[in-house]
Amino acid sequence: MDEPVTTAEPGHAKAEQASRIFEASRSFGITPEQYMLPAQQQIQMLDPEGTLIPSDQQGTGPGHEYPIPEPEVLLKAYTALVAGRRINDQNYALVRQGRLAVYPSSHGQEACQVGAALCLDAGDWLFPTYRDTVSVISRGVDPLEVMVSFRGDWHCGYNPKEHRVGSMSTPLTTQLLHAVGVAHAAKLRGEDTVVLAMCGDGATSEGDFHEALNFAAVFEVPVVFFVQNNGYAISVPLSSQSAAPSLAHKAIGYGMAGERVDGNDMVAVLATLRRAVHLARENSMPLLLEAVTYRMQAHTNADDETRYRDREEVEQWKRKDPLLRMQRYLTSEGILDDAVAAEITEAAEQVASSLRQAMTAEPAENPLEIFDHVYAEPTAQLVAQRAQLSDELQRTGPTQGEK
Amino acid sequence: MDEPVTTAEPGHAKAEQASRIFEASRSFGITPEQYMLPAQQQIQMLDPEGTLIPSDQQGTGPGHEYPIPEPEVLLKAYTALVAGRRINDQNYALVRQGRLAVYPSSHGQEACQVGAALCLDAGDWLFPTYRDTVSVISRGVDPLEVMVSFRGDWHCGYNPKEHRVGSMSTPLTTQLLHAVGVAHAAKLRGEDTVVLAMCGDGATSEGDFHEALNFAAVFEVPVVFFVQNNGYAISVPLSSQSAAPSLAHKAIGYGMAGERVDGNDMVAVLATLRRAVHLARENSMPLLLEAVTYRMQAHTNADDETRYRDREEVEQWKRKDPLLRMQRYLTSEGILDDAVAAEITEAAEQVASSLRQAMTAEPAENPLEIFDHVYAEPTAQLVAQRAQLSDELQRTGPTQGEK
Amino acid sequence: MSTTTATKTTTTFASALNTAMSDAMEADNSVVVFGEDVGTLGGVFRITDGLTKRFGTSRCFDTPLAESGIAGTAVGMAINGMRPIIEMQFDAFAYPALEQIFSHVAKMANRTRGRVRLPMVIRIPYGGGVGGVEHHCDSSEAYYAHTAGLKVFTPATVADAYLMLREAIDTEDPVVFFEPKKLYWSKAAEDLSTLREIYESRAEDSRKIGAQGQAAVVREGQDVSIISYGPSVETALKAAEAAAEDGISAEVLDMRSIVPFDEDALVRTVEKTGRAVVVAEAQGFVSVASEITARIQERCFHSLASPVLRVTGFDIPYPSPKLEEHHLPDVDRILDALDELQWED
Amino acid sequence: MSTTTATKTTTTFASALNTAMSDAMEADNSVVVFGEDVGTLGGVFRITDGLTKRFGTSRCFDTPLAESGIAGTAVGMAINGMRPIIEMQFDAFAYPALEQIFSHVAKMANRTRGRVRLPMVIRIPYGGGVGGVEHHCDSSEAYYAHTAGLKVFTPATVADAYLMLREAIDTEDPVVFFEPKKLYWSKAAEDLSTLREIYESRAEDSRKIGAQGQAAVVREGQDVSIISYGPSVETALKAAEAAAEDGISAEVLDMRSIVPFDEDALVRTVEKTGRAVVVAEAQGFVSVASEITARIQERCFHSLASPVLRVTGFDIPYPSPKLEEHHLPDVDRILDALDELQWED
Ligand SMILES: Cc1ncc(C[n+]2csc(CCOP(=O)(O)OP(=O)(O)O)c2C)c(N)n1
Ligand SMILES: Cc1ncc(C[n+]2csc(CCOP(=O)(O)OP(=O)(O)O)c2C)c(N)n1
Ligand SMILES: [Mg+2]
Ligand SMILES: [Mg+2]
Repeated sequence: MDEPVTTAEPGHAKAEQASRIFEASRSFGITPEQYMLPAQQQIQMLDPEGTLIPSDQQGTGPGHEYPIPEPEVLLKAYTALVAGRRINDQNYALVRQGRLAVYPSSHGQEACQVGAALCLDAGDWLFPTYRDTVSVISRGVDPLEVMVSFRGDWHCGYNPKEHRVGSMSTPLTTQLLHAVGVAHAAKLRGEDTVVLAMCGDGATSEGDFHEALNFAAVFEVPVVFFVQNNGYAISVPLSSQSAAPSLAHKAIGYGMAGERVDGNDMVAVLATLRRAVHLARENSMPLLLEAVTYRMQAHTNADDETRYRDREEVEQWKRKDPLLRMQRYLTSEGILDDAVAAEITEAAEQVASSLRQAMTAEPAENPLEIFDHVYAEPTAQLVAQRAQLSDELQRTGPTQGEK
Repeated sequence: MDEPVTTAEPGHAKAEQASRIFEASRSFGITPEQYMLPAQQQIQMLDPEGTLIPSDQQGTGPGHEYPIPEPEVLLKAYTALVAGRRINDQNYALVRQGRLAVYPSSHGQEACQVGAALCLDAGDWLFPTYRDTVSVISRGVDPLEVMVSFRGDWHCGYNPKEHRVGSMSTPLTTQLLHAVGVAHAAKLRGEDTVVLAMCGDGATSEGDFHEALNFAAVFEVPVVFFVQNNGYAISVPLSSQSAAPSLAHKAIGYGMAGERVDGNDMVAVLATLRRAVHLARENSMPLLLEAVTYRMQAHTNADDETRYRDREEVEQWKRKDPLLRMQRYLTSEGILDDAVAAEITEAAEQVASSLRQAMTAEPAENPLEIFDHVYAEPTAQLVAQRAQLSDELQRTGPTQGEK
Repeated sequence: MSTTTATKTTTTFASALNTAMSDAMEADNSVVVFGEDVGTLGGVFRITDGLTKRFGTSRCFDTPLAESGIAGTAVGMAINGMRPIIEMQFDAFAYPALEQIFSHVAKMANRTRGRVRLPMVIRIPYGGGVGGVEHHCDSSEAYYAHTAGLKVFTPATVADAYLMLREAIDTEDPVVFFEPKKLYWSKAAEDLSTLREIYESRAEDSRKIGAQGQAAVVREGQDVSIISYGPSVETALKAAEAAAEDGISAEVLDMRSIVPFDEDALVRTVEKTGRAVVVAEAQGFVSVASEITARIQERCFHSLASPVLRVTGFDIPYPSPKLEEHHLPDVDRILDALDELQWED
Repeated sequence: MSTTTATKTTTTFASALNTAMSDAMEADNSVVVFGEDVGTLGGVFRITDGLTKRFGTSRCFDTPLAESGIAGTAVGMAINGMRPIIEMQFDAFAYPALEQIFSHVAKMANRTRGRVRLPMVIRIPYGGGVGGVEHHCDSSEAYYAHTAGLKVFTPATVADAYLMLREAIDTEDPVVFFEPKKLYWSKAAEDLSTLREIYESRAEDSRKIGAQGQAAVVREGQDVSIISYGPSVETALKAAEAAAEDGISAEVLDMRSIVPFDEDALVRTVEKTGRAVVVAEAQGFVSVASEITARIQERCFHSLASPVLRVTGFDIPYPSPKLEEHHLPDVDRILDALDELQWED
C-alpha cells in the first residue's frame, strides 16, 4: 500500500487506464461497460414453482455467470430460511402482544436475509439495518441478544466485534460508510476481509449511499453493497424513489459492477452473493447487488399498509414466496426429504419458543447504566448526575428503581 | 400536475415503464441505455488547432447528435470568451495587489463559463459556484456587483432574482438542490423555466450531488447539471476522486441522459449545452453534461499548485486553449476579421479597466448593516446588539467606524 | 379532519396542526407540503393526512428518501416564490439536512442583503416519552436555536399548535417548528373555527407587528418561576400543582418560541418571584436551558434570592424505551429543585 | 518540520500540531490521517505537511470530497482497530458530517455498552480573524459540545497544540479538536523535544487519570475572572493587561477543553474574584458561553458581586472580511464589560 502518490492524467478517470475493472472485463472478453452494467434481466434460477430454469434463460451471460451452489450449502440455506421465517412470525406475534417495542419484519425477504449471512466467511463483516434481524441471527448472533433493542432494553444487545456484525443501523445508509472503513482498515493491515453492507431501496436515495459507493470504488476495498429492493420505503413505491432502469445501474457511475437478482429465489441470491464476495476478495474491489423482493407485512407494527397498497398486490407476491420455492426445488432434486424437513422445522420451533420464553421474562435493567458508557471515563458532570439518579432511586425505593 | 397518486408496480422502476426517457430513446431509434450512457468519446468539434473536425469523427451518433450553432451565436460566444479571459486575468492581478480577498480563477475554463450563460433564455435560472464569475458576468450581472464578495464587502453583491442567478455557492453541490427546487416551483406554476446548475469534478463526490440528480429525475424537472471537470479538486486529481469510466456515466444511475464534451472547445460546449437545455425544456427532464477542461492557474491565490502538478502538464493544456481555438476557427470561417476582433478586445479592455478602477475605490460599508438582514424583523436581542455597536462606533469616532 | 361546527368541541394537537396546514394551503396557492411519506400515507404521525387528497400531488407530495434533498429543494422553491412546509420524519433524521439548514436556510437572507428571503417551515417531531427506539426521541432544538437566521418555535398546547403553525407559515423568515411528539394525540376543548377566528383577527397585526415570539404565563404564581417550553410545559404545570400543596405558589412560563426569545417575559416573571427553575428535556449542557439560565442572571441578578436551577435531561444519549423515564425531567425532579431554592434565606 | 535540538527554539502552532501527529504515527501504527487535500498538498493549512511522504499513502491519504464519507469511514476504521485522525477543511464544511458525528461517533460506545469505542479525532480549523469569506470562519463548537458522547478540545497555545492533540489521539473517546485558525502561524518559544518529554512523563498518568480536560489559569488576578478558550484567550489576556492599567487585576482562565468541562476550575477562580466575564467568538445565544455563565451562577451564586457577563460574537451569521472586526470580541468590548461589573457596590 505504500505506493507513491498517484498522478494520473487529469480529466481521465481511473477506469480508462489500467484498472481492476478493466482487467476483470478483459478476462471475461467483454467491455468494461458491459461488465459494470447489470445483465439485461435479473438473474433468476428457480421459477415461482421451484423448477430450475434452463441455464440459457437465467439471465446470465459473459461476465455475468453464476454457478449454482453445492447441495450442502443449499440445504444449509433452507434450514436458515425456515428458522428465519419462524423468527419473523414469532416476533410479529410478540409485537402484537406488546412484548416488543417494535419489530420491522423481513417476512418474504428471507432469501436475501439468509444469503447475506451465508455468503460470508467467519473473518468477514456484516453491516445490517433495522430490518435485518434474520441476517444477524443467521450469522450466529444469539437471537436473545438481537432482541434486546426491539424489546426496548438497550440500543444494541450483542457485541459487534464478537461476530463481526455491526450494530443494526437505523439512520439510513450511514452503515455503508462504516463498512467501507472496516474494509479499509483490514486492507491496510493486509487482511482479505470482505464486508457485506445492506440497505433498502428507499435508502439508496440518501447522500451516504453515494459517498459510500464512491469511497469504496476509489479506495478499491472489498465491500459488497447489497440492496434489498422490497418495492417500498414505508409508503413510497420505488417509482417515486428512483427513475433509474434499475438500482443496479447505479454501479457504473462509481466504476463498479452492478447486478440484479430475483430476491425471492434463494438459489440465485446465494449464487450471485457468493460470486460477488469472491470477486470482491480476489480483486479487492466493491460490487453492487440489487435483490428484487417484497415486504409482505407492514413496515413495522406502527404502519398501516392498507393506506398505500392493496391486498391483491401482496397476494401476487405470495406466489413467489422464497421458502416454498426452495422447498419444492430441494425436494424435487432429492436434497430434502420429509425426515430432514421435519428436523429443520423442529429446530426452527426451538428458536421460536426460546424467543417466546425470553420475552416473557422481564430482566431488571439497571437505570444507572445510562451513565456508564458515554465516555471511557465519566466526566465530573456525569458522576454528579449519576449520584443524583442513584439518590432518587434510593428515595423512591427499589420497586421504582427496578421498573 | 394534479395526477392521482401513482402506484406503479413495486420493484420496477419508472424507466422500465412508459417514461420520458423511454419515449426519447425510441424517437432516436436506440435503447434507453444507449440514450442515457454517454457517447463512446467526448463530443468534440474543433481540434486543438481550431479546425472543424469531420462530423463522423465528432463523437456524435444516433441520439447523441449536436448541430453546430449559428455564426451569430458563435461570435457572441467569442466576444464573451475574450471578456471572460480578460476578467480572469484582471482579477488575478488585483488579488496579487491585495485588492481582492480571494479570486478562484476560471482561466482556461472560459468556454464552459460562457456556454453556461449563453445557452439559457432570460427566464431561465443559473446556479453557479465560487469559480463561475465569468458565467455570472456573461449572464449580464454587473461585474462590480459580482466582485463585492471577493473584495470582502458582503457575501453576495447582486440580486439573485434580478438576473435569475443564484448566489455563487461555496458549500459544494448544495446549490444543485436549490436548482431543483427552483425548477420544481416553476413547473408547479406551469412555467417552462430551465435551470442550469454548475459544479466541479470534485464536487460530484458530495452527497448533495446524488440527492439533487435523483430528485430532479424523479420530479421530472428541467435541470441541466453541468460539471466542469477541470482535473483537480484543489490538489486531488480526478483519479483519486472517482473510478467511473467518466462522470457522465453517473447519469444512467438516476435515469437521465449523460454526455461528455471537450470543455475547451467552445463550439462543442455550446452545441451540447444548447441541445441539453432544449431537451430539458421540451421533455421536462434533467440531463447531465460533463465538460473535460483544465484549471490553468492555482485553485485560488491561497493555493500552491507546484505541490501537486508539474509545469509540463499545465503547458500541455495551454495548447488546447479555448480562446485561441475559437479565434482560429472563426477567422478561418470568415466570421471574425481583424476589425471585429479589435472591437471585441477593446470592449473587454473596458470591462477590465472599470473593474480595476472600482477596486481602487474603497466603499464605506456600514458596520451596522450586519444586523439588518438576519430576520425580516430584528429580534429584541439584535436590536440591543445593534445599539451596542452603534454606541461603540460613536465612541471610537467616525474614522474607526468606517474602516 | 377539519371541524367547522361552532360549538366547543375536542381537538387533538395533531388535527390542529393538520388544519393549520390545510387552512394555509387553502388561503395561499404558494404553500406546498413535502417530505417522506407525507402524501399517500399522510405522514408516519398522520399530521399531513388528507392534504394530498384535498390539494393534489402538486401541493402535497412524497419525496425520495433524502433529508438534505428535501431541505435543499425547499430552499430552491422558496427562492422561486413558494412557501414550502417540509416534514422531517423524526428529530434525528433531520441531521443529514443540517448543512443545508445552517449554511443556506439560515444565511440566505443575510447573504443577499434581504433580497432573497426564505419563507419556509421545517417541521420536526421531537422529544421522548413515547417509548421510541434510538434516534427517534432526540431534543435537538439547541442546534437550531444557536444558528443565527433561524426562528425556532415549539407549541405546547392545541391552540398554539394551530396558531403558531399558521404564524410560522406566514413569517418571511425560515422557521424550525418543533412538535412535541408525545403531545400529538393530546386533546383540548378547543374549537378549530374559534382558533381560525383568533388567527384571522391576529393576522392583520401579527404579520406586521409580530405577536409571534411571545412567551405565555400559563399559570400565575408568586414564589418561584418555572420556565419551560414544548413537551415540558405539561410537566412544569403538574409540578406547580404539586408544589401548591406544599404551600409554594409557582408561576409557569411557556417560552413558546426560542427564537425570537422573549427576554422581557423572563424578566417580568423572575422579578416578580425572585426564584427560577428551568425545565427542558434536552441534555442540559450548552442548551436552551443554559441560555435561559444565563439570561435570567444577567437581567435579574439583584432580584434573585437563589441561583437559577435547571432540570433537564442528563448529559447522555437518549436512553432506550425501558430507561427513558429515568432520564426525562419529571414532577419529582422539579420538586427537588424547588426544594433547593434556599427558602430559609 | 520536526525539531530535535535541545536548545529553546521558536515553534509555530502549526508545526506543533504537525509534530503531534507525526509523533503519534511513529509511536502507533494504527494512527492514520485522512481528509481532503491532506496528502500531497499537506492540507490547505499545511498542518499535515510531510506526513504522506514520511509514512506513505496508507497512513496519510486524500479522500474523495465528501465529509460525511470521511467521518463515516473513520467510524468504520475505528471499529476495526485503527485510530483515525480526520481533517475537516473548514468549520462550515464539517456540517455534511453532522449526522455521522451526532448519530454514530457520539453514540457508538453508549449504544454498544462500551464494547465498541471509537478512538478518533476530528480536527476542525475554526473561528475568524483571518479575513476569510463566508463559510470559512464559523465557530461551531456549541453543536458538538451539546452532543453527549463527544469530547471537545481547543488549544490556545503552542504547547497545548502539541500536548492536547496527543492527548486527543490517545483517548479512547472520540474528540472534536478545534484549532483556532488565526493561531496557526503564531509562534512561541517552545521546544518540541521538551514538549515531547512533558507528554511522555504525563502520558503514563494521563491515560489513566486524565490530566486532560483541565482548565488553566493563564494569568493570575484578584478582582475579576475573564473566562475564555481557543482564539479568544489571547484577546482576554490583552484585555487583562489593559485592565491592569486601570487598576483592575483580572485573572484569565483558559478552559482548554469544553468537554470534559472543568467546573471546579471555574468555581475556584470565581470564588476568588467574585466577578466574571465570559469571552468567546461564537454567537452568544445558546452557546458554550451560555453554559459557562449558567454554571457559574449555579455554583458560585453567593460569591458573585455582580452578574456574570458575556462578550461574544453577535447573534448574526459570520460577517464578510471587511466587517468581521465589528463582530469579534475585542479588548475594548471586554473592558466595557468589566466596567459594567458594578464596582461601586
Ligand atoms: C436518515 C433517515 N431518514 C429517515 C428514516 C426513517 N425511516 C426508517 S425506515 C424508512 C424507509 C426505508 O425504506 P427502505 O430503505 O426501502 O428499507 P425497508 O424499510 O423497505 O427495508 C424510513 C424513511 C431513517 N431511519 N433514517
Ligand atoms: C462542503 C464543502 N467541502 C469542502 C469545501 C472546500 N473546497 C472548496 S473548493 C474545493 C475543491 C472543489 O473541487 P471541484 O469541485 O473540482 O471544483 P474546482 O475548484 O476544481 O472548480 C474544496 C475542497 C467546500 N467549499 N465545501
Ligand atoms: Mg424498501
Ligand atoms: Mg475541479
